[in-house]
Amino acid sequence: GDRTGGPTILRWWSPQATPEQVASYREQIRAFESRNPNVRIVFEPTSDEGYPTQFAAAFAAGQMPDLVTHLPSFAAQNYYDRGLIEPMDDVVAAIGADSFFPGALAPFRAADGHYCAIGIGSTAVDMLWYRQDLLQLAGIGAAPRTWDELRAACAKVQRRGLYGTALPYGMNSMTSLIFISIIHQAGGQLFTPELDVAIDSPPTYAALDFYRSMREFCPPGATIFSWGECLTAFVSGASATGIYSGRVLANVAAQNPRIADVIGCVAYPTLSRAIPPWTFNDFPSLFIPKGARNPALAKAFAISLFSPDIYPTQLRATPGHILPTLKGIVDDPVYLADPLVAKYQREIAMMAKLAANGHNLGMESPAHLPNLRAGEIIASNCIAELVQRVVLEGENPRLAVGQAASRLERLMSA
Amino acid sequence: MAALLRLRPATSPQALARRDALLGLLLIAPTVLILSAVIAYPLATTAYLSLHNVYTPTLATEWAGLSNYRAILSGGTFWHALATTLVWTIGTLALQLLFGVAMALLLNRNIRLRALARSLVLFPYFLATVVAVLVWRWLLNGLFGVVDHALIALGLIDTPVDWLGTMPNAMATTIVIGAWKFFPFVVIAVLARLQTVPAHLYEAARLDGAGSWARFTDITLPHLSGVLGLVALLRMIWDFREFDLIYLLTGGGPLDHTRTLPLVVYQQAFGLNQMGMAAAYAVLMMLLVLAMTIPYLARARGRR
Amino acid sequence: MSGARPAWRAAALTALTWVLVLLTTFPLLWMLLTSLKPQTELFALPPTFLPESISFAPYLRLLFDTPFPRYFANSIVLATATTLLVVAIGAIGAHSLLRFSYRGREALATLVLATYLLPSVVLIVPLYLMMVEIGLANRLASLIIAYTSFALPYALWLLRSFMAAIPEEMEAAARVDGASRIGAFVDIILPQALPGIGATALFTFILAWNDYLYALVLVNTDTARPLTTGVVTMFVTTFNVEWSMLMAASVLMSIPPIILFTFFHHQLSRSIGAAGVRS
Amino acid sequence: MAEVVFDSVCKQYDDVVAVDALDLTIAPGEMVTMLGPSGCGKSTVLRMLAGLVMPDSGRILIDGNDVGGLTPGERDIAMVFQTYALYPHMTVAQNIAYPLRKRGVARAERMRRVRALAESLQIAPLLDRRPAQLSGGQQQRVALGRAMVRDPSVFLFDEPLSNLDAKLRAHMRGELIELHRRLGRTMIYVTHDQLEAMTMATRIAVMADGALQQYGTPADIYDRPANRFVAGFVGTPAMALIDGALLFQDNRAILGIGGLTVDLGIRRFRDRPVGTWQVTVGIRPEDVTIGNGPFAARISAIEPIGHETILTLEAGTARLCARVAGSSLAAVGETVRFALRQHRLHFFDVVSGRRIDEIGLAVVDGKAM
Amino acid sequence: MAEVVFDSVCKQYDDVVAVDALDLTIAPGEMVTMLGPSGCGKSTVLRMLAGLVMPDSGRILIDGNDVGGLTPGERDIAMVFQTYALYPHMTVAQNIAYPLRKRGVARAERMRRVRALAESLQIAPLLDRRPAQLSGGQQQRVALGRAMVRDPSVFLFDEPLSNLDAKLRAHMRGELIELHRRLGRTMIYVTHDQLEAMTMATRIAVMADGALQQYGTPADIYDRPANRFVAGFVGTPAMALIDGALLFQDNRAILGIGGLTVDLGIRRFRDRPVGTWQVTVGIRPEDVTIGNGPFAARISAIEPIGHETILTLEAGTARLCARVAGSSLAAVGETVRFALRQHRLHFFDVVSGRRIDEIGLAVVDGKAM
Ligand SMILES: Nc1ncnc2c1ncn2[C@@H]1O[C@H](COP(=O)(O)OP(=O)(O)OP(=O)(O)O)[C@@H](O)[C@H]1O
Ligand SMILES: Nc1ncnc2c1ncn2[C@@H]1O[C@H](COP(=O)(O)OP(=O)(O)OP(=O)(O)O)[C@@H](O)[C@H]1O
Ligand SMILES: [Mg+2]
Ligand SMILES: [Mg+2]
Repeated sequence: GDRTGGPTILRWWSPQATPEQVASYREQIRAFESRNPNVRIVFEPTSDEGYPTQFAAAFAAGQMPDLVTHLPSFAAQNYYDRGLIEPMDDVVAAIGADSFFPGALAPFRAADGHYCAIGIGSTAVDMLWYRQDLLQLAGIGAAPRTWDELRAACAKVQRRGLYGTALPYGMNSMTSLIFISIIHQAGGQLFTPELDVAIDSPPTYAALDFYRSMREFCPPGATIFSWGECLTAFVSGASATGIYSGRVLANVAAQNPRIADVIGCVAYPTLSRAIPPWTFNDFPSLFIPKGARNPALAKAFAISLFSPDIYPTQLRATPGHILPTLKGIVDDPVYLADPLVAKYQREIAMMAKLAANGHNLGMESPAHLPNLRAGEIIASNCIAELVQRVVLEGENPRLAVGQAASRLERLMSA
Repeated sequence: MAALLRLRPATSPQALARRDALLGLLLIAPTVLILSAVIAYPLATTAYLSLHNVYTPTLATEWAGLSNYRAILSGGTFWHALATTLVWTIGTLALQLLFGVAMALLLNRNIRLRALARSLVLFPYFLATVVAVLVWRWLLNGLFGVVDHALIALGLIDTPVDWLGTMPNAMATTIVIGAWKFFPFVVIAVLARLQTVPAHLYEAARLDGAGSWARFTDITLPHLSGVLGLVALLRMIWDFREFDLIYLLTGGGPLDHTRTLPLVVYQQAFGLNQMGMAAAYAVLMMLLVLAMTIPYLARARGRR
Repeated sequence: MSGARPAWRAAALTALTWVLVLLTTFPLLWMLLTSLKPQTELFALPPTFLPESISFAPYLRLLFDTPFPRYFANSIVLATATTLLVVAIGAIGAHSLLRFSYRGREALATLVLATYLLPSVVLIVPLYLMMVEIGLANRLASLIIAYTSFALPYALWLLRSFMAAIPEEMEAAARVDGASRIGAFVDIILPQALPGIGATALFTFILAWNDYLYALVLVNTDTARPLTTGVVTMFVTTFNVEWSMLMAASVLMSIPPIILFTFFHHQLSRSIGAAGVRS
Repeated sequence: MAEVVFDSVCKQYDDVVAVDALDLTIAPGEMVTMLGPSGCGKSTVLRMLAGLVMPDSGRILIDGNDVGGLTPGERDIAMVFQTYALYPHMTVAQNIAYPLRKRGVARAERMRRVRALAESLQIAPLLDRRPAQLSGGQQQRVALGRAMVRDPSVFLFDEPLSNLDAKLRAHMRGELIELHRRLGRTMIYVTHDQLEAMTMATRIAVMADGALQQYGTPADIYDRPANRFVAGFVGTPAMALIDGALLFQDNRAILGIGGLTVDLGIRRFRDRPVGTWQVTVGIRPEDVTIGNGPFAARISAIEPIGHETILTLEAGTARLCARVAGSSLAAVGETVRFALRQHRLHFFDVVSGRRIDEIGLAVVDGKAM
Repeated sequence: MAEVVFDSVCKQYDDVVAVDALDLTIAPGEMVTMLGPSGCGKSTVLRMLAGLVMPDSGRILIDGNDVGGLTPGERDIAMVFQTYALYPHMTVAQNIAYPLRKRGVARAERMRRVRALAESLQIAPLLDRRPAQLSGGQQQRVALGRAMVRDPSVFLFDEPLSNLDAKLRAHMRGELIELHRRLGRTMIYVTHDQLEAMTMATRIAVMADGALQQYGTPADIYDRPANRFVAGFVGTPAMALIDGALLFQDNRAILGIGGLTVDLGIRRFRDRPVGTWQVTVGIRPEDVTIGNGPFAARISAIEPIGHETILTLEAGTARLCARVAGSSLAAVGETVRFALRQHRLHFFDVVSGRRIDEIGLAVVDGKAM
């Protein structure tokens, strides 16, 4: 309460709460509090897997925090559509729409034209990570650009104790998200821009074909792989290639420094060189719930998070993983002061660029309408299920795709 | 409470008896109060929600009548999940009882460092399910899992086993880990009961010519039947409702082969934001649990 | 029960017991070993059994760089308060169900099990709404109440069966000696029900100590967050699992229940031995 | 010292009538033992008096005051239970002091009284032990101590000795008699054991099926049992009860039982009907004299007990016991002659089972001369 | 019928010597009762014979065969436990049939034998009940049935009647005697109850502290106790045991106890030392005759038991009991005169406690004439 004269309390939720990140949040909070002595900001970590439950309960009970960060963009779109969160146009204006990478704000533009949230960072998830040393050993000079090249490379490097790659085949969000990318990398899409289901198309079958063919280059346990397993498979050196965001960099430094100098990344291969890379970007969002007790202050704090002296701090907590949405940061001396960022400056710059052009199911292309059901589609696991049916159970792809299509239709109309 | 107890002296045996009964009601009152507040309210809410279409984050409701139930009962998800739930419940419960009773019997013997063994064996039950599942995923990890490597070192297998990603491995693994996690519950209860079996009965049976297996089936087992009944009932209910373990271990996969009803409820409620459907599923689950419980309770009351 | 039974059989059974116990406990051992391995060794192939170099770094980081100590304190308060509440309410409730006569007594004993009918995922949201309504949301109290309601029915049944074993004459004697009904309960029944109370306390403590789902939803602030959700939120994200930290945290988390069990186990075996006065 | 009155007290459990309209007045200072088969309601009577169980109807008075509304603690009664009901978690001293503690007696005073009592019960060295560390006899004395420590007006004992072995039992019996003599308090003592009932009581109450059968001195009960039940229940070996018929000729009574005819001489009975009287005749073993006599019987069993021997006789269809001193040289299967002490025979109406009283028979201190 | 031999059998528990070098030969067909205070090792003896407990040393033979290597089930022994140890979840029929089932007897045959046995034990109507639904006496008979059904060569009973009430006990005692007579099997019967021990046994084994004190017929044990322990243990009320001295003058023995001097007449004792002999004199209550006689005593207690009365007398420093028939008119505090039946006195060496045997005293069937 402001009326009682005590400090105003702002609550800040985020599911990204590793100790390093929490430390960086503290720093950002301290910076804001020192400029606004009458404000106290309380950071409250939420669960990464269980956030829908927590948010549902909090919304229902009117117990929302003042600021939320790091939720996927489609979650923000969905909440906004239900009138649960504030439009952020003024915040965007205060930071300056131009300072963002082109496209970084697009996923947050709601059907009514307002911004429902801002991207506090971005991630380039569909990076093909590879071991230069191992590829060279197998006589492969350049990083694969197409699926065929990738397959061939995997076949060449794979031997006992070393897998060609590690892709997720588990019943989880990663499998769904990665496979959506794969469809796009074949030139397909799940929905038309008007959000009609368009999954039953040749690219999808090509994607399924590719995905099934990669199974033999993955560890047997890939059937349950999700983010963590895919990451460690590559970081530990168990697989010669992998698919992941820039998180790889920090983990290699901490867990397997021996390979720090022999890793590289490129955009994930596509069906053919004609098809441009497509990366899934989940655009960690920042939004302010409707129920916030002090939206004005929350907005001020939100703006401060993007200020040049604070924003790099945030990004440095997970070097390479959460990438800037603001232009100019990749060269910012504060950002570059981080040894990892400095060491992998090239890779990070590339990922930042790719991420800024990334998409996700919430808005498959700039031409698409925001898909408010994206969250539910991922949560329903219907895409992962499609993968498992075809790859693990060997079902007829036509049947499986047909089934997936009808589920998507049902989800869209629910 | 004290004031209520300091009633004026009773004037007749009947008044005294009434005062006694009042005191008895007073002592049970906190239980009734807490349980009805924390149970009755959610129960009623759930029943109410199940008759509506509900968007979870806002709980905005819209009358739906019995359509949720109709959708559930006519779709395949419910029946498939029910079958999965039954396989899981029966499988893990059987293992828990089997291993729990066996372990209790072994621990009831005079072995070296018995107290230590008894403490150690309860350990899985101490561990938070979240942690237990993560540890198991780590143990069974396809790349670094010590289980695979140990089995390979022992020459029992030559490539890592896909413990959780294919059927029937996934269900079997889940069932075994569930059994590992919860069998100490059976051990504690059975161990306590074993100490009350009159030693004379075993001696009489030995004189009558019973071997050790016969003594187990003819004396130990019938003595355990009461406590095993209660333990099995509770564990059955709890296993039927188990969410954390399966959700964190397999997430219901591969496909929906380990997706039990609570996972379906969770997905409906928080994944698909359809609280009304979730509530309808929950009500159906409750009826199922009731159907499983009532025969036991009826028998228990009959015995008394 | 000794007899004409070959000694090798006893030895074999003892060996079997220990093999099973150690197998059961292996995850604990592995947890401990993992927590002592430096990050770089975790993903060694093939995995090392004993740490090549022991590192206490995860423990130090846990204790000094994270809110772990606060979560730990919260969990202790939470589990202790729940245990006390459940034991107190359960004990008087069980006494009432056992030694008083009023209408509906048996039905009540059965009805309390109804608590277990609904899956917890469904109970959560209504429960949270209720907590908000009565102003307890985000407080330890909300979790204490929730856990109490889930532990109580089983506690009641367990205590009732333990207290039924105390001869009714014991209480009668105390009443003749001048104790009120409450006095007899406090002086005579309670001390003798200690083993049962111990077992109940153990079960309750573990339930409160290990719960994840309710803690996840009912509590969002660090000031009231218990260990389970705290640790998982810190070290388990969809992107990564920090194994050493997680294992170190798990090891530390296992300590209170083990201490508690060791204590009550002693109590349990001691008082069972003393129960047979003039049987 | 207190008078205890049960005034048509009834108690029913579900469908079992545990106590059926009990009327009983116990004079101050009596030592009453209650005898009766298992389940006849003895414990229920004690428990109602103690206030542990509420009667369904009727009143219980102690010294003229209705105690119906008083809790057990308010009734100034002490009770020793069959299982002793010692508090296992308290030391002997704490056990004995408990009633004082509940009455707010100060600690020092409690200690003093417990110590004095322990001395007199010879359990002073045990005061710091727990009940589990005591032998049965010691436990028994602690239970006694707990009852005595507050000097109640009525003592109740519910089979306090039944779990002890024979030697210890004999010893404790002596101590309880001594206790009653010394304190002079009203005591009610439930037992299964006839020896206890006979030797300890100033009066015995015999119960069966919830109803009082007879209340009288031990000699009364033994020598003039009020009905067939009491006759058969009291005495070891039991009185033989044989159905027969009484015929009267010129005031001489002729008894016919199982083929034997006994001329009882001139006898006058109360309520004598006209004609033959169907009666049950009771014959105690000590009233059968072996050696010579008018009757012959086959010995069907011999039980030597050391100082005496019990012979089981079959005379016609009747079966009866005889008590002979020392060891007997007779053998099973032998035929012996025997006589009956005719004035010690007991007669009961076959239909009502009630004792048939004789008129004009001098009764001196319960002993027929 | 089987002979049972214990050949220096020892058993120790931790620091308690439960059975100490037991040598005992039981002839085929005997009914032996074992008497002794609690904890003297009686149960341990039975359990070693049954094979439930292994002796530390020594051998046990049944019909000449060492049974050391046999399991309980192989020894052809049946045992009835104090607690009956009926299987609570089985019906009466299943309980009785259990030993047969375990021996692979076919179902029909089992049914037949159980039914026949149930008839003879009069429990046929109970065959479908559970033990919990039976009274104590009925349970006892079921336990018996389970022991009898397979016709073992040796029956063991560990205090089988101690949980029953007096009436039922007397009845069951008779049935067991009858059983032994009919089957003629070797039986060993542990009891606390002297009446049982005396009336049922063909021979009694008295134990104390793990050691056998005396093995003999009931009359032997009662009339010629082998040592002071047996003398004091057997008999109710117990034999008075008074320390005194024997002086010999011209082969006349003069006894001095507690101020009394008794001229015993001409008596010859084995192993007589020179000079005064420190002895313990044992006097049974029935050997004290009240009324007149050379000695005077104060009556300190009177216990009427119905058919007899026990008087406790104080003569000088000595304290002894007297048994008188019927009720007594004497009063506590009164002084009476009494005599001793001198030839029934028992003498024990003060140091060793052993009986001092008289020479030339005719002993006919254990009864001194
Ligand atoms: N709490 C109770 N509930 C139901 N019936 C009872 C209860 N207490 C006693 N009874 C019944 O009341 C009758 C009298 O019981 P009570 O205990 O007074 O007998 P008793 O003479 O003391 O027997 P015993 O010699 O075996 O102790 C019995 O039939 C018994 O089964
Ligand atoms: N399993 C055991 N462990 C340790 N000591 C034992 C055990 N069984 C018996 N004892 C001890 O051995 C001694 C003899 O015991 P046993 O049971 O044979 O006596 P008992 O004569 O049958 O006594 P009671 O008449 O009380 O049944 C006792 O001192 C007893 O404490
Ligand atoms: Mg009773
Ligand atoms: Mg014994």
